[in-house]
Amino acid sequence: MHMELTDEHRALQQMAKDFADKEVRPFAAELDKKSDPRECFSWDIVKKGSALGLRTLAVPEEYGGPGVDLMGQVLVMLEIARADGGVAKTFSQCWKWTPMITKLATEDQRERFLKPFMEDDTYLLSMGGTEPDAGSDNRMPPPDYPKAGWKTAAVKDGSDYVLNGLKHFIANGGVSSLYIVRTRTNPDVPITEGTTMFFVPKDTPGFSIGRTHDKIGWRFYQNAELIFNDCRVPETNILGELNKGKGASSERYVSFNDVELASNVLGIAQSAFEHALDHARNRIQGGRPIIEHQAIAIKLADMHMRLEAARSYLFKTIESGEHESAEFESSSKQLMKVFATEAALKVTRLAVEIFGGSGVMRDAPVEKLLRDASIFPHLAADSIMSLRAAAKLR
Amino acid sequence: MHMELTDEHRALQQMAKDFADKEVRPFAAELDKKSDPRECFSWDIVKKGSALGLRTLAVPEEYGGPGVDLMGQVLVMLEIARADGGVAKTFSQCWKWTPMITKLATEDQRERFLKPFMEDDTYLLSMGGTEPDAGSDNRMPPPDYPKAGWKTAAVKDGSDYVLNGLKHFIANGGVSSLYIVRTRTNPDVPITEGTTMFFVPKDTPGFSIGRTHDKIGWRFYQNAELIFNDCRVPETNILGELNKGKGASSERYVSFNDVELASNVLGIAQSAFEHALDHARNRIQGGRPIIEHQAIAIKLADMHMRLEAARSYLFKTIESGEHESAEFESSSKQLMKVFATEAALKVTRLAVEIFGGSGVMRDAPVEKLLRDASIFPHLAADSIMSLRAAAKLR
Amino acid sequence: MQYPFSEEQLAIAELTRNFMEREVAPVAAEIDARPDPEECYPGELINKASKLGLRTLAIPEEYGGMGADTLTKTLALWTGAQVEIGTIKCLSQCWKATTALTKAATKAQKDHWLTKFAADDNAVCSLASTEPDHSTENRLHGGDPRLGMRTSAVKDGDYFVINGAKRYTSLMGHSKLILFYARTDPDAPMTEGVTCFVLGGDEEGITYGRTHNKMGYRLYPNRESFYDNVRVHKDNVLGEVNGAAAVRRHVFRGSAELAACNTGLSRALYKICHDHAKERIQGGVPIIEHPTVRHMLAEMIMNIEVAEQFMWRICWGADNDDSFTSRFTRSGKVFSDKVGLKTIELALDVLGGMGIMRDGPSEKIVRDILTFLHGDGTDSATLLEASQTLDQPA
Amino acid sequence: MQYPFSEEQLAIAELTRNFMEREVAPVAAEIDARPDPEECYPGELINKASKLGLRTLAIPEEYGGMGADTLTKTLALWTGAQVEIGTIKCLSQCWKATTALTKAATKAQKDHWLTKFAADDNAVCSLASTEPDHSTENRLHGGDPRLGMRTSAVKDGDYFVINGAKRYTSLMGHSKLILFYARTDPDAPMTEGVTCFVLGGDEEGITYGRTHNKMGYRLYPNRESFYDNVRVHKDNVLGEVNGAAAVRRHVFRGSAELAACNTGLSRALYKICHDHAKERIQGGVPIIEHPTVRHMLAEMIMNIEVAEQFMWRICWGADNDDSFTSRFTRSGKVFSDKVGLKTIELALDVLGGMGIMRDGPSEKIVRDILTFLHGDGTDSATLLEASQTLDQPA
Repeated sequence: MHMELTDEHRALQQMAKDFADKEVRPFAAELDKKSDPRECFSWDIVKKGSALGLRTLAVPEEYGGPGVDLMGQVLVMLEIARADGGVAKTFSQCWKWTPMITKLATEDQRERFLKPFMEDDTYLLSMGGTEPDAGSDNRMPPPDYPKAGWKTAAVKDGSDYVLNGLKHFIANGGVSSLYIVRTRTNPDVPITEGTTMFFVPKDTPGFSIGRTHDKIGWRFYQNAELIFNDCRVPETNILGELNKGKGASSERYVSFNDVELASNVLGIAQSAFEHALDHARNRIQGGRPIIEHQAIAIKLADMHMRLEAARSYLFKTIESGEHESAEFESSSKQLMKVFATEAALKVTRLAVEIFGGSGVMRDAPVEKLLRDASIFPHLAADSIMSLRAAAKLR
Repeated sequence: MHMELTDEHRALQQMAKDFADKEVRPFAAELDKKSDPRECFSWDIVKKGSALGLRTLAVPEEYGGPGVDLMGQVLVMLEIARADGGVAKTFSQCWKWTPMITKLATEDQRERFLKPFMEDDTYLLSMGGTEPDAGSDNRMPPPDYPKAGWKTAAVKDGSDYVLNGLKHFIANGGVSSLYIVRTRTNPDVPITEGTTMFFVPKDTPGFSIGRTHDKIGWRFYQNAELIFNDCRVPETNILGELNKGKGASSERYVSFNDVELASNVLGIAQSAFEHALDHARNRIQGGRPIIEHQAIAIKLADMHMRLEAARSYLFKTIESGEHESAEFESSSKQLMKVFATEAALKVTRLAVEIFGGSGVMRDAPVEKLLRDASIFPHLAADSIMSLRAAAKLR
Repeated sequence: MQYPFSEEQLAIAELTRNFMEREVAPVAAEIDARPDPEECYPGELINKASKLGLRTLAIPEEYGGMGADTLTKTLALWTGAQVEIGTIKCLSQCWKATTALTKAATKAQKDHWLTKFAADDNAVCSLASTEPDHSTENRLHGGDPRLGMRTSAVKDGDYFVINGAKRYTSLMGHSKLILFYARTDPDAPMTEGVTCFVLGGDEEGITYGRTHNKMGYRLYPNRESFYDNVRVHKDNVLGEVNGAAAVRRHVFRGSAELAACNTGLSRALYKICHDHAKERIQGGVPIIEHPTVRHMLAEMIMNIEVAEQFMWRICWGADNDDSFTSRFTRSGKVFSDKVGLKTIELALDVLGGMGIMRDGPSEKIVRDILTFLHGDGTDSATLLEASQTLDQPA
Repeated sequence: MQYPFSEEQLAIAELTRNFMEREVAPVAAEIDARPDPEECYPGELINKASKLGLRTLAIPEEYGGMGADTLTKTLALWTGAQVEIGTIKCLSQCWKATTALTKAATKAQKDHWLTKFAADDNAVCSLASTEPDHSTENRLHGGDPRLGMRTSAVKDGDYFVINGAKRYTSLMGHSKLILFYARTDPDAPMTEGVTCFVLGGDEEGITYGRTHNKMGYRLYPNRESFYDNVRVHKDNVLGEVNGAAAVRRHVFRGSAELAACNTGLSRALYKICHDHAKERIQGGVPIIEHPTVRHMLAEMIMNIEVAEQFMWRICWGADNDDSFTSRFTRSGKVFSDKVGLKTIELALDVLGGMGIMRDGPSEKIVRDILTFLHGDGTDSATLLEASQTLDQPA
């Protein structure tokens, strides 16, 4: 598909492609196979990516970063995810929360957290929302049930706050240096009115990492439990305003989320398509390459079609981002992610089918891609997203 | 979805919308209900559209037309098809074959055919390819079977050619003033090497119209049989070169075909979505509008998502048209039409489902839209298109 | 062998097939094409069928019928649906209503209604439930007394006085045995406040409105009806006052009616495709030799045969298993709807242009399948009903 | 009641369930997680199952087995698949091979092989057909002698000498009864040039290669094997020389094996979802109270129960109907694959994040379902095979 890219975009894309080909692809399958989910991660890849600026891609120029725009970020994600979706997400998770530091944080906080983020090649960012009993409730808080949503409590004690509670499924958990944590500072009102965000550096006393979740796919990307046991942080670590940690101010970063996830899963699906095409050109059955068998050819065309449709939807969504009313834009972005996931699952499944018996073998490339794609339907919960989008149609 | 439209595009879109709302929508249901397929057509609508320039939209400025570009044509089609897909196709069929007269025809032919086309509000264009025994063979001529494809013969006799044969399913058949007819001038070679195109005006002796096909939907749009019984046309009516009537020179208009069909079916589907949304907002069951029931809300979100994806794919295809290599472009456009059809069928079916029992009643708007959309899978044969697209992946 | 049917069952199927092929098939297309939906009612055909015993198939032998069980009725319906759906559905509606009456009525009621019905070769049945503002919520009212039908029956001595309106009622106006649902307690939920009456259709105060103009199933018309102080004697209460729910269970327990309609129609459409694929030559060979076409045919028949076997299983459960779960009945309906839709999608691809022509055999079947997707409730509503039985074992 | 099983069949199902739940369930996750696929073979469990008679379920009673028919074997497999697929599939592979042997072997062969097999609690079976360059084309060779397997068996006196290689062979290396296919006439099509031999696995010249590292079904490993002048006595030819096709029909006629695997796995996944939906609180109520969730559960169980009933129907046909069409067997496989995929899609939505965690119960089932989509041939190839029987009545 054609896009009018700037020279800067093209250079960025090429850089990401080189990094993916040389530093990620050769190690991705091996890391994915480790039994212990913590061993699926590689500091070496993070450091090499950091050195190229991938970790700090979203930091604006005024703060010493490259200030890459959303389109540039998407191009980078697509390329890295073609080699490994988990690696791409580890970096893009940092881009997602960068605005929290550069835009929402105080000058003092920027001094304390932006500086090491810029300087330390291993400084990753996390946001902690989800808890064992608070999943979709965080996204669609039921209006008539104020207890719904996260329960991790932050109670004032002098000029400090004391945090207690448990988060789980937290992205970059266990490898981040800085955690932004959503807490309840008023448990008796809906989370939209009683949530406060805190910066919690990884070495804060009373804060520890629980188990690292052992996922079916996307294994490079770390998800872990965060345990707060009388964890004490100074009042000056409040991010934004007290009791306003779940409001419009943070919600606007959510639209990044949809574009980010769609790019990632489409990178994975693109890789599956390329592997399947390559296999179909080279595998001989019935005396000719299987791409010449109609049943296989139709599958490849179907994969190509779905990828093109999903990529078109993704790019149109990005292009239109600045022009539409906020409400419509947001509904459309959520549905775009739902669509990209549906397309990618179809494409990766067809890739496995085209490989036949060898498709499910761990030495074939496509079974990992299918597992990686299988993560996405639950990310930002597709049916919940559809319901939210529909609510906007009213 | 956002598009950067020029002011000209916006004006054109508004004009088409006004025409559709005032001159098409009020009559569409009534015309659709006529038992005799010939009575589903309305010269009044054609004349009113012609007066606004809709019939001659694709004629370049140098020949006295408005020279509307492909994007403009798509915008007009989407609007008219929202009111009636058959009306939109009656006009766009003329745009499709306009380049045959303005680009491929000789100066003498332009004089004879372009002039009345510009001046006569009822002058419609047709192309005759399909025959009872030659359907997909015309699109994918089997290399090892030279007899495949159309058989209507044109035999030289002095400075004339004498045509004999039968075409069917021919668009604008029975209402066109000018027919471009694909004939065999050499029956012993594949059609790619033995086809010649002729201009056949409607009143040519030996040329007559057979039955008009009675279709499940898209009923305004006329399809008919063309009968050639010693039909004599002068050699000067040959369009392009002898025996080169099925070659690259004509194939490049096929890519218009895919964009045209996709626009039409998406206009129909958009209308179904709007009707369903309206119904869901107003129909009360269980004490509240049914849009507040999750099962309905998810359907509407799904419809919205598929429409957005398909429209994105359509517009991206148009935008990228000039930039990609011809081969890739063409495969992508064919698949885009396949995708739009799939999306539209899903959307119109869901609309009928949202209407419940009333959805299949002829006084509800959506059953017609479902019938109209049901025409599309066979237009340019989806599975054939997928096979052709796949052949390009090799 | 399709299924282990008894000799008697096969004989009834044969009788049905002969009647449908000899009497119905030659006239069905002409009747279906009549513009006025009221003129599409096949009264003469019903009369002929009645003389063969088909109208009274489900009436016990002591009242002059054949006493057919669920499997027999379903087999006859499925057999007839392969020829023409509207006529056979008129008959099947008689089987459904008389079965419910037989199970729920007193001896005196049976003596009166079944005897009278059996004697009149023109009599058919209706089930009057749906009202203009109350359709899905008659099923999914969640115990809320404010929701569901509003047509009232108020006690007045030995009589009930009925006021209100019904719509979309099949065969209304032709029916001489109507199972009529009305509210006898406006303050109770539908499960406790609705009573089932038997009406003859000719009671004073009933007026019939317009016949609904449906896309398909045109030989099985539906009509509006209005009730202005209609007096019904208490002897005509079927079951208990406020006990309609128990009667409704007799109507729907173990019904495979819509599954039989859908699989019969789908099989007929498949057969057209299979025959076409063997006869249609493209590329020098019958298109059944093309793997893509063969693949589509195999997928069609796979879905149809799976749905058929599930349908026979439902019948077996209804006839033999007291613990039979209604989830199977509902699943059979929804699943066969999906099979019908998939069959259409594949058939329109296999058949090409002729699939949607009104002079071919397939177009009516396409409309028929699409028309009854909402029958007995939309798929969403039916699945939600089915979900109430998730704890029941299979 | 699920189906009219006999008391004896239900007793065998109960025995299977007890064994699977008591012996297999507690250790399955640990075995599945072993990185080396060869270490995943559940040898000890097979030994225990053998002592209960499960390994020899299909062997005739006179040889020490239970002589189970198709319905019994399928019921046992389906029951076990709901607990752990790999272990039960090891057993099922024994049932499949010993059934074929029983039908195709001479008295002397049965005396030798069945007696020996029954006596050894560690013995399992393999069917060796697929080769590195010949998989799908072993099925779809179209009578072309150049296509299909190349491992050769050349007559040398009373012996055949085998040379070649097999791959993806289930249980290879553990098997002591191998139905081995080799070419005995390289110039004939596979239907006329392949012979089936019985091997013990310990013949001189056989070497075993690597064990394939599969995504799922890890307790049912596959392995490469190589044949270097392996001498097999002619007494070990099963059926006729060049008559392997007849033996293969015994293996596949009326098998519902993969349908049982898929429906068993799908039912297990559904059960996890159903339990989860009743326990998981969001919005103050169990999520099963949310219509969207309930709808998804109803759709899951609908698909599963339809597939199960079709599976029992296949078994009934195989056991009771001599004219039973192999189309049903193939449809049962493909259809249950589609049900498995749909179950995964819905389950990952219902379960949210925990659905893909390796410490939860669902992740292994997801991998297992995905792994065997290609089993006994890809869906495309299987449908193309099924299409060869379109003219057979059901």
